[in-house]
Amino acid sequence: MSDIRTETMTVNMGPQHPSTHGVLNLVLQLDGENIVSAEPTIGFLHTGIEKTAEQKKWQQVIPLVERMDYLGAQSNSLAYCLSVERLLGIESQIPDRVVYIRVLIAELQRLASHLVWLGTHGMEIGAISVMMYCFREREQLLNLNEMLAGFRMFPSYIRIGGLREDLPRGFHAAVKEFLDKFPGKLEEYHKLLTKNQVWILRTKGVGYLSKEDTMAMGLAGPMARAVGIPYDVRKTFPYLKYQTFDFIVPTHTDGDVYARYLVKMEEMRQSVSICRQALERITPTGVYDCGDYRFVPPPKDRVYTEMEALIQHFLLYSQGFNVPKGECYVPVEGPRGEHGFYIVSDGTNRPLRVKARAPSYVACQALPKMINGGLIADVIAVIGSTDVVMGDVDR
Amino acid sequence: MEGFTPILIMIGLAVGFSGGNMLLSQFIGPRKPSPEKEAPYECGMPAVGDARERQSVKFYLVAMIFLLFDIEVAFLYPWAIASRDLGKTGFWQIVTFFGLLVTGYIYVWRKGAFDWSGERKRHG
Amino acid sequence: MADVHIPILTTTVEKMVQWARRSAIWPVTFGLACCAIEMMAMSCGRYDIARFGAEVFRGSPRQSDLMIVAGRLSRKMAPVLRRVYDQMAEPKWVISMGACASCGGVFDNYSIVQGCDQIVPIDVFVPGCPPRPEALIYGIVQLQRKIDRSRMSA
Amino acid sequence: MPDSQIDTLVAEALRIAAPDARIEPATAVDMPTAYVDRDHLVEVCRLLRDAPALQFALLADVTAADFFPAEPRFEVVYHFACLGSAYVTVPGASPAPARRFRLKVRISGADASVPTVTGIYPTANWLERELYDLMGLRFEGHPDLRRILMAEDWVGHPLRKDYPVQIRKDSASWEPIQLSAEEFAENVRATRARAHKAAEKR
Repeated sequence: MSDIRTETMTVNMGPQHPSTHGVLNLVLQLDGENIVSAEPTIGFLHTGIEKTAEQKKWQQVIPLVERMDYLGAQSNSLAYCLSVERLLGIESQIPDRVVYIRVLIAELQRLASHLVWLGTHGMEIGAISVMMYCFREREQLLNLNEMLAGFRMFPSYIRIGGLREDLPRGFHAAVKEFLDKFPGKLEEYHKLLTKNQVWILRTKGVGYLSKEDTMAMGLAGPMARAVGIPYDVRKTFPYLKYQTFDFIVPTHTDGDVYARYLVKMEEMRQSVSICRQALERITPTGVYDCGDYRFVPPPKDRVYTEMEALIQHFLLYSQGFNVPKGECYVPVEGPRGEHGFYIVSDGTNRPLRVKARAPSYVACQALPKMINGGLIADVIAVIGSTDVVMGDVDR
Repeated sequence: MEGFTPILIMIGLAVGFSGGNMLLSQFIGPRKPSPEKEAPYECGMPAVGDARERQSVKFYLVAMIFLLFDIEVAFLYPWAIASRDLGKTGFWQIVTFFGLLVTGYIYVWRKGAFDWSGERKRHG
Repeated sequence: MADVHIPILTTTVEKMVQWARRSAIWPVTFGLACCAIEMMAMSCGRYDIARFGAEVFRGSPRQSDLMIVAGRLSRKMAPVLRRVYDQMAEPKWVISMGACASCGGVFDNYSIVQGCDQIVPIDVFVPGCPPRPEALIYGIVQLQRKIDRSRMSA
Repeated sequence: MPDSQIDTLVAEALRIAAPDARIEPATAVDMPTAYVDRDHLVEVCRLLRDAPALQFALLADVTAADFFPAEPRFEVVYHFACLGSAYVTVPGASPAPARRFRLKVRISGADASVPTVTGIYPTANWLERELYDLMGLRFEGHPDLRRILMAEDWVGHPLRKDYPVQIRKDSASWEPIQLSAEEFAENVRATRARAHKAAEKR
């Protein structure tokens, strides 16, 4: 039966497709349902953010940068602010309270991003109810964002030199209530999916990427940890005092879609424990920025009364601040892997170059290796497991 | 003739409702054909391959096998209605009929006509 | 249909047809960027769009009659948007969701189409970056009100 | 370990291993940095990955910066990361200490071309294609150097400093839908001819 010469059929799994996680185009060569070859085409969401960022002042780039990887928005702005602060040399002046609040926000953002991944990944494979549950939890996380800065997805709460303002009243209680409830919900997802025969048949052994291929393709994140490379930026190159938090880096060895699912689910549990530890170290009110009024706006009441504060406030928002000449790349462990901003400054108040190291970009490049030979249904499972966000790929 | 009125009413309703809807949508629904609209939909991209490519024979085989067993089941309905007065002989007739077809089914299964998607790339 | 004096016929066919079109308006999944996540949040449990009949997000444009352009439209994607719009069955409506789809938003650069009304005719603009799910629901309800009033283009 | 001390360590190791490569360490706030000239780039990259003392397994990023009025105009930047015990590139060797390293190559605006490192780090394939697309840098030896983010028929390289941010050009919203009748007939004839040829071959 198999010696008959068959003609491959070319099909576009195109930009407008319910489960390509955005506008990714895969030109598939099909032999029946088997995929002979797949060639991804990207660029359908290219927004030229890096070119626009070169026209903005340093603190104006934060909203742009958050809209790159719109699921891990706060970890974007965190990575950008860490790089600029390292270049400015004010990293040591950031108080501990701000550091721990940033850790809390980054971990909550990781939870929100993983919930959207699990929801869409489950729905594409057929577990529609998982999407409803995941988005229900995510709404509470978005409520926390709204408490912080009144905006659901892009609160821009992390600024260069600290935070936008102090924590609102009742924030501690709301986060504690979410952290107490969430592990129970996590168990609910485990009950729904982990031993579900349909889920195992659709994901086990599918989209395998060997250890050497994973490292050769530059995948440094949950995809690498799922194949046995325990590399986590928070552990290997600690930033934001992550070395003082105790959490484990979940790894697996199978390297298929099911292993990536297990790794990310365990990551969510670890994030909850990090959030709990961070919450204990944060006092409800206190200092929220580095106090150096060249980079951080002075408090409002002093601006109204003191002349000097008014000048600082005016200078900051009219000219911005100059970053010393040089370059910097401080990566962060984003929801999708190592994520950082390579910043080049020529000493003026506008960046010369802002390049984002996008984990989804290299994951998208590795897609054909995982898809070839599988079935069409496996393509959907693989794209879901790589958690590709097209805003991050196309920038 | 009087025995058939319920059937006729049901058929009339069925045909009437579906026909009526199709007729109504002919007049109500706007119709603006354009070459872009008639072009094959491929996720927004211009169609790459053409639909009239040569398909592998294994799909035709699966279709034929399905047709065969579908009709086999269709024969079961009239038999089921008349099974009481067919009695013992009728039962044995249908059993031999099904026996023949089941042997054909096993033969086709062993020959591998059903795994038309090839071995799925599984790892580990 | 002439208005005969029998009360059941006073509701002209047009009002009934427009009511039917309005109350089951199926959007095609045309999520581009961050607004698509808010569109998904809108169709999930908390801001349930099923209450307004628009819950089913159809994959193919043949079976849908509303296109929500959710996200920033790049120049490379413009022909795709136009083709999907053309391939939608009449009667069809378009909601431009978010500032980027409506006027280019924060990205005034070489790669973003400054407003997707250069490509497809838009019925309702929803502001916001991304607009809250309630804002999008309000946009859809406005569109439904517009459909109610519009004539049945036979 | 203060950054300055790491500077000399990595640069020193490279200088010993690749004597004729002109490596000059540069100062940077976040990780040891070194310039290398264009001809020895591939050799140094292979060394960075395969030398037991270095073992930089991850090529995190290949990017470039355009210092337009200044000459040499472009700086191509490679970010490496050694993952320590997480991944050993040389089988059997003991893991090297986890650290980061940045390699930079200065190239002039006139012949903006750099040898490709796709042979050593396959992840550089798309990263270099993006640089070709947005910055206009050519990479010799790259398997298929074409535009990746912009449309195929795009003119100009947007991320260059002399490229305007906004080009007031109306966007092309129409593309030929499908093959024209002749193309379609031609395709059918071509596939049928291919089929006959294949049949005779067997």
